[in-house]
Amino acid sequence: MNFLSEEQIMWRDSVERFVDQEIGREYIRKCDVNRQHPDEAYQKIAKMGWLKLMFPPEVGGDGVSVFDYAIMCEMLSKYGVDFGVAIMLPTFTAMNIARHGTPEQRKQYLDPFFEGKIRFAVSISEPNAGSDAANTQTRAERVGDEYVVNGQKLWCSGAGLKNTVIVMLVRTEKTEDKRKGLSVLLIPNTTPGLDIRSLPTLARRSVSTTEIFLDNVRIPASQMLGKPGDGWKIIGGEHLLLERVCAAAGYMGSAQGAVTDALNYAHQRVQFGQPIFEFQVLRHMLADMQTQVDAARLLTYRAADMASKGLPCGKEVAMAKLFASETLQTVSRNGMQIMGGHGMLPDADMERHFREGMQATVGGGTSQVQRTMIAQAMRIK
Amino acid sequence: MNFLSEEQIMWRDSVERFVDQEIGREYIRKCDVNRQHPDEAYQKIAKMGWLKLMFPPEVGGDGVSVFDYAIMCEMLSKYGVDFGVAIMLPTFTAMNIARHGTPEQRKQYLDPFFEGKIRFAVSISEPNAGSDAANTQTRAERVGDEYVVNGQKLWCSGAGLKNTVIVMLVRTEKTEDKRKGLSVLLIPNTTPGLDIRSLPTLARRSVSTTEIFLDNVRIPASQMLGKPGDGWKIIGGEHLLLERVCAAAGYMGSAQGAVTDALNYAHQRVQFGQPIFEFQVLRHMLADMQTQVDAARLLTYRAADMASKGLPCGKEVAMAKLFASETLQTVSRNGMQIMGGHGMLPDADMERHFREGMQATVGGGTSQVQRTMIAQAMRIK
Amino acid sequence: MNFLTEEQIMWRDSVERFVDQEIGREYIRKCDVNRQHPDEAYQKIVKMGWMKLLFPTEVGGDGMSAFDYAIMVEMLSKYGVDFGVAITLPTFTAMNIAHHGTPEQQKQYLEPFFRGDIRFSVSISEPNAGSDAANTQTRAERVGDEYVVNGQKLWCSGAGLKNTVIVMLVRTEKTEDKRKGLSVLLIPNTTPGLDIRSLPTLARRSVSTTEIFLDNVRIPASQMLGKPGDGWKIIGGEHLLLERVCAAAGYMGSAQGAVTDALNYAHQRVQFGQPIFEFQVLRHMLADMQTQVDAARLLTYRAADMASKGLPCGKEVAMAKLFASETLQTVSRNGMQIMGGHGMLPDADMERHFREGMQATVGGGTSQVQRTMIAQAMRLK
Amino acid sequence: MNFLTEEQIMWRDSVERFVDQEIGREYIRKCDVNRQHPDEAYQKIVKMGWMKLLFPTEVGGDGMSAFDYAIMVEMLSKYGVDFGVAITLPTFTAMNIAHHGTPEQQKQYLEPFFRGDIRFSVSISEPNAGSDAANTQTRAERVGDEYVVNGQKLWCSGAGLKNTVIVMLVRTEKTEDKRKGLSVLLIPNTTPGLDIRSLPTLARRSVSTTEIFLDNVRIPASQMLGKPGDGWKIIGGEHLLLERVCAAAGYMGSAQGAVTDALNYAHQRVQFGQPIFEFQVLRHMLADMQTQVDAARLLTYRAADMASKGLPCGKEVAMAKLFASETLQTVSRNGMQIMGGHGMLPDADMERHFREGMQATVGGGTSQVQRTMIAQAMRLK
Repeated sequence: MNFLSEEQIMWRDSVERFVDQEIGREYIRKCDVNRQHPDEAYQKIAKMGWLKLMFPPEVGGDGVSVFDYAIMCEMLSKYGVDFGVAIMLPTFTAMNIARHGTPEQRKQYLDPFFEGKIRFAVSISEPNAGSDAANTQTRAERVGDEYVVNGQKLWCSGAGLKNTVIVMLVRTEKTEDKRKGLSVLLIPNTTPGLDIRSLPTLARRSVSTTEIFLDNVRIPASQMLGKPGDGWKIIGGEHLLLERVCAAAGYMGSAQGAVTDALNYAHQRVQFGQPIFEFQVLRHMLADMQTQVDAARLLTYRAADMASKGLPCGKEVAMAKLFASETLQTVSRNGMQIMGGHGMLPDADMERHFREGMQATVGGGTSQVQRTMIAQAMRIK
Repeated sequence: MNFLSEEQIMWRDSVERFVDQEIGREYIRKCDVNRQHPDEAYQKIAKMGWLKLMFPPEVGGDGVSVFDYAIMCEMLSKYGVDFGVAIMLPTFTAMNIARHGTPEQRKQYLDPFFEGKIRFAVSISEPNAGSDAANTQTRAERVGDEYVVNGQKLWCSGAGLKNTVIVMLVRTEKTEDKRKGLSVLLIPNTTPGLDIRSLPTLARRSVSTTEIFLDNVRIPASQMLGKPGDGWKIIGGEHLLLERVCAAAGYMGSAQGAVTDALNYAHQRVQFGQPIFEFQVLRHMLADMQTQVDAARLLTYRAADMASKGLPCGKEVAMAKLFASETLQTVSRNGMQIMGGHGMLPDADMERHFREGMQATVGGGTSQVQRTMIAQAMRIK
Repeated sequence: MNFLTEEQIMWRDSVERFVDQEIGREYIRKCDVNRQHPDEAYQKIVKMGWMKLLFPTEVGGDGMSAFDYAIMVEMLSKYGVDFGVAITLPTFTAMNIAHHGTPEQQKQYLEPFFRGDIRFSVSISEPNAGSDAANTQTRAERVGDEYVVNGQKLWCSGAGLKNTVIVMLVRTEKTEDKRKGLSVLLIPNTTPGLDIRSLPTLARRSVSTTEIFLDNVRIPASQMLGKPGDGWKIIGGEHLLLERVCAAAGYMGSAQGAVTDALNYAHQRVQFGQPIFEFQVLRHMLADMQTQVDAARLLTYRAADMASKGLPCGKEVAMAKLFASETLQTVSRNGMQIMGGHGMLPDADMERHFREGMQATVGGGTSQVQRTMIAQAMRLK
Repeated sequence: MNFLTEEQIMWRDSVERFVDQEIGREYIRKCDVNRQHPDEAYQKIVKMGWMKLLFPTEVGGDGMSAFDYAIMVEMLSKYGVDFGVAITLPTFTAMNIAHHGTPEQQKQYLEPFFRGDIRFSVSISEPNAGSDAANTQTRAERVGDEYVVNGQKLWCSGAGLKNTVIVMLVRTEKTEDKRKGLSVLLIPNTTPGLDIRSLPTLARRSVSTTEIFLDNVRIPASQMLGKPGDGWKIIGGEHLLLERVCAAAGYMGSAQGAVTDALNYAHQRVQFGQPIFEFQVLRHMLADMQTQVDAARLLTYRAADMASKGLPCGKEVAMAKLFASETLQTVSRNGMQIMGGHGMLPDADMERHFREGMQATVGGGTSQVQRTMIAQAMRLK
């Protein structure tokens, strides 16, 4: 009972069943421990046809709503939000191609994407452009029919995976207003001049986060998404909204997984002759955890519902992202506290939630950035 | 956009308009400052016909859902939850009469209640029976056609108001299981032998909290609600569920009022040459406050929706009560911090929210009691 | 064992004994409930000779260290920080006269102050000058041998008590840098043209907070403290440091009182057949509360020790004030939660701590102001 | 200025200098990343003679106070508490040999320990005996001149390092009161029948946590520490107190390192044209972090001082451990938030503090265990 329709509840159940029966927590854990992309699972999901769910029918998609897609993200993230991200990350970029691409670009990229043959990674951050994305300094110069790209990118998730096209924010012009003069290029990750290095990050291990060095990387001008100068609009617009709704769903789904695991542990673990669930402080801690997850779920569903209906919802989406990520961080920390030493081992799965919970409040716009956006919407005109 | 229907949004707006135009924040403040019951407002609401909204048509009510009623409670509490309580408190007891009363009792009490001519107060707690209500020791002995009641009651809100009937939990029998042997009597507050004293409480000032001493109070046996021994069932059942949903709605509506006031103040108050909203720590504090209120709203609406549909929702109601009361406490405290010295004065209305926020996590089942119930529901069978 | 010497421990004990035997919690409660200045207690303390403890021997004082004085404040605040403030507030101003006064001013004011014949009150804030004290707009114009003062002051504690001289920050000159052009005048509160009104504040009830309207108030030029333009230096200097150390001591002493009361209640209150101390969540809550108070005590003693030795300690004093005030707020809120309905009544003394705890993080420099000062000290040079 | 003497301040500085010049943060980071014991550093510290600091002069030690030793632990933990543990862990066990060992045992073990030739590891926990250590089930049966040990141990830090003797809590008798019947054996980790496996834990990577399987491990009866049945007294007594004081010191020293790093980063990192320290929310976050660390430092010094003087200090030690571990967890989490993506990489050192901060509130007695002990001391007699 969370304001879902019958169909949505069935859809939610069927995704959960799929995750439990076709993928399993051991597989997701192994990908994390080995810093290995969940490619087998990705291909299974491609076979289910879920990669094209959210795309408009005109480009071959199913036209599923953001809300329903977010429900999928919730359940895919049950055993870890990084797994959910591995599956959904390319979609947001592909959506950008569906929206802003030329007919040729769509033809070139979308069908292969739906079939699982190519993937996308989005590359925005740089050493000096984190929250301040407009400060992008990687330079793309037009030389004849090509762009020549030089610079350095950071925190690009999934850029090094096979068959991947990097969708990169670059500066094509120096402008007063730094947000102008930015453009987006589609760069296959095998293009000469690219040097992509995996980073030994605390979290986001199966997707893999990279830094990218670009040394005279040459890209045909036809591989620009949108027009020169459209970069900020493409990257900062609906794309981000969608990504944040789904991120919130992933954090929340993962938080629920953490609470469920902690609860089961509390019932099974016996100390001083009784399950530790019988200790009042742990029992109340679990009650608070589940209450917080339920609140995160409702905030996320509200945001997803509004996004699906095309209503203005920047504030509500920021609230969902803020609250769900902080919830994942809090409940996974409490989960670690409940599981004690056992939680420290990968087998218990909680330390993964704990590491990813720290990533959650930082990645995709920090909690501070979300609060800034919410406060902006609360500004009295 | 909070999963409300068009009709619910209109209903919500119309209650808010009524509060702003017909009652006003000055009136509500004055009642609190003077520890005076909002009788004029109560009668206006009786005239609107809102006292009978939630009652089944069979007894002359409108059969409005709990959800819609909770929406009314939310908006009535906009300027203070104590005002909302003053209006709605008698309703829960009247609902008990509608449910458990004899045809005579219904006839005697319901119509006059709908017309605003009589009110109800519910009396459960005793000096040694707080969270542990089953420990009730006030004794009612059957003597002929009457019950003779002796003992002491505590924390009885509204017992001293004029035209009030106290619905009291009493012990009619000593039993092994303390929850058996309890019964409910309808006791007009002018009955000889009653000594009702107002307490100088920190909050709940307009409703007024009392202690009651009973010295050979004689009540006709026909004024028992239900049968002897039904007390625990009547008081602890659906009654409490309903009361908690509405309490959650009131806390949440009041929390929203507090955030709105703090936000307006932050925009108007100038220090160091700029509105204090421009200070990032205050702006982010406000963003967190509004996010928390939105989460409380959604948890409350979910609980109200489930209660309306007759679904099992003990856990969800406890979550709503817990989260909404803690939210009111937190946002009112932050509101005080934002308003500084100005918040200390009754005119700013924030110190009222602050005092009532402390009452919120204690009254109607403490936060600890709510967590115990949630944890109980999380017990794996 | 808190790094106190034997002598300090004895001093601490003797102040506590004095408070318990000569003053008592009932008296302090009564002053708060009735918004009445604790004049009897004040005169008893005068008789003990404690008014002059902190003053240098040259002006007739005892030359006691700030550390030992803070220990006195801690214990005087045991039953409420507002009582401690009522006793110690005039001292900080008198210290300013000892530091900055002319021989005539010292003669006129100090001996009578030591004898309890006159008191002081300090007046800084204005409607548009709260945290931004440099924005003072109350104007004092030199006319012949007098200053003529016009304007409005706010939040002036104790200004309306009998035999009180207000030490007021006024603007004697309009300057580019707003902090220049401020001066300090000594204004007996019976001077014609003063209109002093008590405010119905949530806390600080026995000291009484006032607003002051000044309409052509005429003060001899000889009643200026320091030279014209010295105002910021006098008010913002050592005076504030000393006041904040003592405020921290008061908050901490009061917080200890609140924890002790909550602990005793938890042992005496029986529910479900056992003292509620046996409930693990309450027991752990009390453990956290006492730990926080102990941390506050140590931070305060450190600051007091450094201040006594004349070491630079702006950061340490801000930490003590921040942490002690937040501690009082937190432990009194938890104390209310533990005491339930009983805590709502003045007799339980906890609601007083709770109201004063809210005042604590706002008055004397808000928590935000303290954090700003600490961060300032953390700036890399 | 933290109530340290001149000598203590000099000692503190000299340890810090040693860590910075002779060990360095890169070395400590490398040990963590590679799950490698810091043996080179350990031997350097042996050469300094610091292994015997704490030991009584009668057994060849320097008779240093627990306070001064805790100061060393604070500084050794500057770049990570796990490093401090690697150095100091064997000492607590060696101290047990000094206290409870026979002259032969002291001769056999202490001199080699001071020379760095052998190390100790303490083994208490089992799969079903975590917080409930009395539930120890590993069985040692007396057979002739030997004990034959069977069972399984868990969370034994450092058991697998070379030249290590495991000091193990075993059950030599089945008794009604489970705490009786426990004894302590000294078991060289090369003894046949031992199977020691390193665990892939989230934290404590350089010390390495192990599980131990014992299959008919035969130990001469002369290798029992104390008498049969002394186990609980030896393990649960002074040993734990000392270990907790030092643990608190390590957490606190490490927390200070984390705050310092976060502060430096905030000054260097430029976004939106200014160091992020200029953003008020981050500046205030840092102010809170430093305040909390200072409070943790003072609570730790107080506990260390009392322990040094032989005063009863179970409550104060539990407070120090609780508050310091929670502080490390909180400030490292905030440090991660401040450093954003950069914090996710081992090079930034913050993710190490973050992982170890989670270990801190769990290991050496969880926060819940500490609160239970504090509350126990708050019980009214």
